Amino acid sequence: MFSFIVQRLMVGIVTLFGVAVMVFLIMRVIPGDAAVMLSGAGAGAVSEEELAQVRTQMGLDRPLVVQFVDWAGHVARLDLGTSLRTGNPVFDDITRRFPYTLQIVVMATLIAVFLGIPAGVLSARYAGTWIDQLLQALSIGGLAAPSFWVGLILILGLVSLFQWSAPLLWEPFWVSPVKSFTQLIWPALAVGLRQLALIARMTRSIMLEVLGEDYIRTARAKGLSEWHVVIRHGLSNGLLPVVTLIGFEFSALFGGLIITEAVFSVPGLGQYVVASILNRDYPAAQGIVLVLAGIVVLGNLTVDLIYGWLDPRTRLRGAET
Amino acid sequence: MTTSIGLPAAADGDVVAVLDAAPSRGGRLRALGRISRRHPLGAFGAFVLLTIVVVAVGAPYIAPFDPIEGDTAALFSPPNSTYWLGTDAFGRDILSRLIYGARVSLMVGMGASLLGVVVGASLGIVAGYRGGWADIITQRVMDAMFAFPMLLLALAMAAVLGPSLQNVIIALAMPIVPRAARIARSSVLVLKATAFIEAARATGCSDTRIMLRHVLPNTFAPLLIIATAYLGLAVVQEAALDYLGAGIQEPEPSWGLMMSGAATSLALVAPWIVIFPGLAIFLMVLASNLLGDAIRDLLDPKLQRDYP
Amino acid sequence: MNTVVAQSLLQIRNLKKYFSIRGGVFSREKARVHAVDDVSFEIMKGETLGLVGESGCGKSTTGRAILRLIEPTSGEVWFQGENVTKLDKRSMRHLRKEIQMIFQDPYSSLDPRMTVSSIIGEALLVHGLAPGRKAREARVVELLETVGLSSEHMGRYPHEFSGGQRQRIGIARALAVNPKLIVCDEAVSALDVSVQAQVVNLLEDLQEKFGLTYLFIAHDLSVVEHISTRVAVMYLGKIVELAPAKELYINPRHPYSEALLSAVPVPDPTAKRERIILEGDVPSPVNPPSGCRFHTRCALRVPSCSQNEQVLTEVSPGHWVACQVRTGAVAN
Amino acid sequence: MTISGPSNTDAVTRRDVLKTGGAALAAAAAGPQWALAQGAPKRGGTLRVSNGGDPPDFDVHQSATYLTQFVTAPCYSTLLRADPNDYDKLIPDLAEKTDVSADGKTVTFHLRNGVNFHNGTPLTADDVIYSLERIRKPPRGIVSPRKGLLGNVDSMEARGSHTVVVHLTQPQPDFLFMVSNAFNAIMSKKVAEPLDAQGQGMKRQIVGTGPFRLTQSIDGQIYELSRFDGYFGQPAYLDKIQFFPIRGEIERGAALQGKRIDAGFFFPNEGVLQTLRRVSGMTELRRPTPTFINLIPNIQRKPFDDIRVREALSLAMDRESFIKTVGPLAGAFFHSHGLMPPGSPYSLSEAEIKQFSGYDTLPGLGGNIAANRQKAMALLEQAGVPKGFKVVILTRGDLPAFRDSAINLSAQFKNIGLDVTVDVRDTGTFYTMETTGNFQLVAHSVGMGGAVPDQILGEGYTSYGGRNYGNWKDDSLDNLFREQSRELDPKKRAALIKQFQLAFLKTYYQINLAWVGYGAAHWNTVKGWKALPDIYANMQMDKVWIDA
Repeated sequence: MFSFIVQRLMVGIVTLFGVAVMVFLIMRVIPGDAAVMLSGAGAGAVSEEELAQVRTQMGLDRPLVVQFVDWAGHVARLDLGTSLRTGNPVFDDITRRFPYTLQIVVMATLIAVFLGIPAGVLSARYAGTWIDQLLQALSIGGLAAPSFWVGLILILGLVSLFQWSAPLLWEPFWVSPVKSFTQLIWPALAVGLRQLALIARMTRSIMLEVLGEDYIRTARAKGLSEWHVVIRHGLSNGLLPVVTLIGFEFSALFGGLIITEAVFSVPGLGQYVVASILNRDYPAAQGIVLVLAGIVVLGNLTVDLIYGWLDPRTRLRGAET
Repeated sequence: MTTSIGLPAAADGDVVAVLDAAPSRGGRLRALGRISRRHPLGAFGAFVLLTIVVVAVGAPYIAPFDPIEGDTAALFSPPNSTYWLGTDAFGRDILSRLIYGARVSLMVGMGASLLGVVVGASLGIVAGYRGGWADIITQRVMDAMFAFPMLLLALAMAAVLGPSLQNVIIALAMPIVPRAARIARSSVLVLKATAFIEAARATGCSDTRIMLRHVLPNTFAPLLIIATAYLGLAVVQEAALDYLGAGIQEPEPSWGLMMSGAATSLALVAPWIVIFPGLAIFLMVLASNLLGDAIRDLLDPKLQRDYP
Repeated sequence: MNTVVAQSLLQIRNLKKYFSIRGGVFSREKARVHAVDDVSFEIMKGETLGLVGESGCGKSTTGRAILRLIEPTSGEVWFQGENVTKLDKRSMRHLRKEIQMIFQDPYSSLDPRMTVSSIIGEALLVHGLAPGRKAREARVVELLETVGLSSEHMGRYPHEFSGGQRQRIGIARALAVNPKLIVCDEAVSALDVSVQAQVVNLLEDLQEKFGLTYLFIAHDLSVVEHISTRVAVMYLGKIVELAPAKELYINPRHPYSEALLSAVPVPDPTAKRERIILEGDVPSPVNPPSGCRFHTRCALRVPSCSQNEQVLTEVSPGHWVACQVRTGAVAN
Repeated sequence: MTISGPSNTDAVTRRDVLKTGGAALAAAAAGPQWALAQGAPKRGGTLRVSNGGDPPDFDVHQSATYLTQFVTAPCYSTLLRADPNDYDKLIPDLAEKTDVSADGKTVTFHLRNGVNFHNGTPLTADDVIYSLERIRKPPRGIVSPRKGLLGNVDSMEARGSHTVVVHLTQPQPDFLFMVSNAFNAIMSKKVAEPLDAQGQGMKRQIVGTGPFRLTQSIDGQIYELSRFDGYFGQPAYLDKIQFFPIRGEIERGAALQGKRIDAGFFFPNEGVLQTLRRVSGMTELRRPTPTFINLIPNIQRKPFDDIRVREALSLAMDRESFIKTVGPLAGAFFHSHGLMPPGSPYSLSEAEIKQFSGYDTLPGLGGNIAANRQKAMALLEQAGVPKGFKVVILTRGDLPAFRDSAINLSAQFKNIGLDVTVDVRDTGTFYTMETTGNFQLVAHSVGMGGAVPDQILGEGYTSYGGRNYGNWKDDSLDNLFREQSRELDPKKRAALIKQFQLAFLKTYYQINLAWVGYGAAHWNTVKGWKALPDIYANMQMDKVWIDA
């Protein structure tokens, strides 16, 4: 097991290296550079000579390979550099914004799990009835609605019905949990809807499959109540793929939040990464993409581990090939 | 193991299902009728998509107004008898823009998902079939693309390429590539171990022939499923790109564009500007998901057993 | 039955195939499966060589290595004076016209997305035989009829056929290129007993008709007995006995062959054969026993069996055994 | 509810330049004073405002955005400042007395005594000279987009610790306006110099002499200023000013409506303002600003090197319709005759502007757009531009003044048979393409930090000005500009300015479309703040109080 983890981590590091190369190259290929953006872009009277000086100052005039090696070297020492835009260490910027994003992700996941799994179970339990059909229609709808559109509609509704407006100061969770919860519930809902639908659908189909298995028949034959059978025997055995889905979606959520954060103007990672790319803030954009990719890699690893833990059959997967 | 991140449909297991699902040539038409009776939702999805295609193709004949030239006397008109769905900030008829926008959204959706799936599947099939270093390198590159947040990858690509329609399609296809590659590769690994691939080799088929004639047709179904699923996703992502200002160019009407830019800041005074394009996207994604579901059900022998 | 065959068609020399088990952080080789471990034999033109052994003994691997469906670790395969193991991809594809294979599982060895006509026609197509669509179709019909199917089956898909019919399609596919050698890899194992006989008979008829040579791989001696000229018995990657079929059935010398043979039902109920039950399980091919690989389960074993590697020794003309006890090299 | 709406273009007071030429500004004894009939000011309270985004950084000299300027303005002082009651007038700020020599070539600033920076160090002439030099000739690694403001400065010297003498290369009646531009903050030499040497500049800190000092800054959340007790003038009424970077206009409007903020300083969008206008107790302001939207053809690219093509573009424009559609989206409601902003004393007459192609479609001038377009097509044909010629209008996606102008233009140009597409790029790409000449047409919105001719004409319409994206070269125009700039006689100068405008308009190097007005809104509880046409002026907020 240990060597499996180590092996997966190594693969993860290789992956991250690939991401690093990609984001580095992409940022350099995008027209317009940090010097232009940070020199009062559009003011018009900034000469090419001044820009060249700024580039030298930022080290942007060095060969790309040198810049990459320099950056990668710092990243290896967990130093993501200094944001060209905010002047703060990128790491600090990220850690300050990360809690909001994480909280939305966690809340969205909780909403999805606590509504999605029961909905799926209910759907499976009453498969074929109107309850099932209604829930299925809702979940297909939930999948189809673009999350930022849901966000916009939510805002529209909130504003016109409750005179709601986006909070000015987003309280961190540890300062005021209740306030923070009420502030972030809307974006969490907007992004969580999709996860909810996914989980409900997945739970339903797995439950249907599991409920057809022999041991469920046995349980039924023993005269246990239907709900007992569904929950104790069905759900607990069908949880594995749902866990996988949650794990994968959890990490995919981080990327998907970008747009929802923009809609709700949450000061999370999403806004930061978009602003960094648009402002050609190389260290920031590179750093945050790397962090987001790291989350995806870790998420996948966690899923693998949970999988191995829940299902011993997969434990030796690494040794097969 | 599930490889369908962020996807409602498509799992590796489908490959096995496909092996038993080849319809005979004669009964196809009859089968179509049977299928739509068994999968009314799938038929509905196909119908909606088809309608969108028809509307898109016939846009100049169907649209009541010019989608670009606005009526300056009717800015922000709420839905009324002239402008059924109202007008936007430039006095442009929303219905007409939706009708013309179907072209862009369809092209983006189909283009991106097809391109992404074709490129991804080719990479996945070749890598999976060949194995060795090519496979390892492809896998690592795909992993890196995979770990790159989907929207950011598209955003960055759009910024690199510039925002023309074809570039947006390329940008949106990028995140689909690794996903399609993964699914194709895992299908190929399953297939590779099957006897009929070995038989083809024993027969003397070249690798290219085996990949094209034996591997591809047998991975086709899962790929078709993910293609329908990503069609919807690409449409949504295009809207998101537009929202972030890196998508389709004005005045070209695209559904995503209609929900972003000036539109959103006016949503409070003129909510119809935002609501209708969103509904259109919703409908299209819904349709493609339903169709994907139906295809999936059709190809799953387990479910077929339930319908004798 | 021909007992003397002048011409050697295929020679296998010191064939080895090890599979690596990799694991750990750097995918190091952790262990090896000794699937085929130093096997040599030859097949004469026109004969049928039966290759038997329990599953996992390496017989299928041997068959696949001949066609280079898997690459041997070492050793040589000579076919008509050509070293098959040295051929490049292109020549290898060409050689596949000469050597064909019939697979064990008639369900999975046919591409479910292709019609019977394209499955059989594919071999013709890739080797440029019967050029033109019409000619190809005519040839496919001919082949179908040869194996007992008819032209109306051409447009159908494999799943529309029964197991026996599918195996006939597989045979037709192998025949399509007029091969000299056909490797029948457990060609009838997956079929019902009644169907087995039909297919075996078909194979025999075809052999006669087209002068084919077979390497007939099976785990069941009874099938092999019927069709083979000579039989080789494999145990854990090695050939332990090689003899003319009749000779082997009458007078098996290796204790493992004896045990295998004792499990074969005898058509004559009066003839009584003592059933030998082997003790223990087949050892793991990852760590095969030292010396004679069979010694862990052998009733005749002596202490030196676990040390001495056994070599095939000719005990009577054409009858080779790898057992120091039976060949008299050591005292029982 | 006070409205200074789109139609009310006369709200700008007439500029009286005569006051500045060769005269001395009288010292006001106890700092700036003006009467605002809003009751007795109250001390205390926090003003919560939003202006639409995070300041990229705090170095106002290096910046070109209101996002930076609005947050830093209360913390800095300038030599002179705009009179909130009379935009055409300057009143003393750091310079308690200003002398201009009779030949107009020497300007002497007598600095106030006892002025301290936020870090406690006293202000001296060295700080002023360092700051102005920093703008005029920035140190290595520092960029200065407004070098042109001080382009006429020949040299500067300190006479004693509190006197700064500026020598000009030629007389310049507008010089005091140029030097007092709201962006030309006086920074501490001691603080800035070492940071400049490192190339960092003043991006991360604000050390000024203004009435407020920066006490908290969280990127994406809040920028908090607190009253600076060591301020040299009358202490500010407010305890605190909190800036919230609410990006979306709708969200900003909603926050204002929900009383989560007291004022919103940047509302270009009419839709949001419309909503706010309905709220009682809200003061909504919209005023024209010296911000123009011009169509800029790339003179270096065929066929736009041909004046007939440029004239055709001007003819194709229905300016009234442009104002009607882009107005509500980008605030581009306003129009003016000629190159100077609405309400300028130098504006051309109706008859004068009408002689230029296409300008007769400005509101009220009764132009015939159909006839204009016929003429435009004829011109295109003469110039050999084929029908269906492909034209790309470059624009940026983040600002409505750019994006929505381009969209409107594209629709209008289709009427003269051009095949127009809009190329929406993100800001960085847009500027790179624009400054490297990689475009055909651009609809560029330019916000000026002042409305004097030297600023508007110098930056916007000279070959060497910062806004010459179309890359033309015209010595006679440049000379004409220099001539008006040094003319001390107001009458003669006015004639030269008119002459310059007429000469420029004839070239169609740039085609004026509209002027932008920016809206602001605040609850009536906010007192003592007056919005000036120059959105950057009077943002020090020291006289603002909350009447809760």
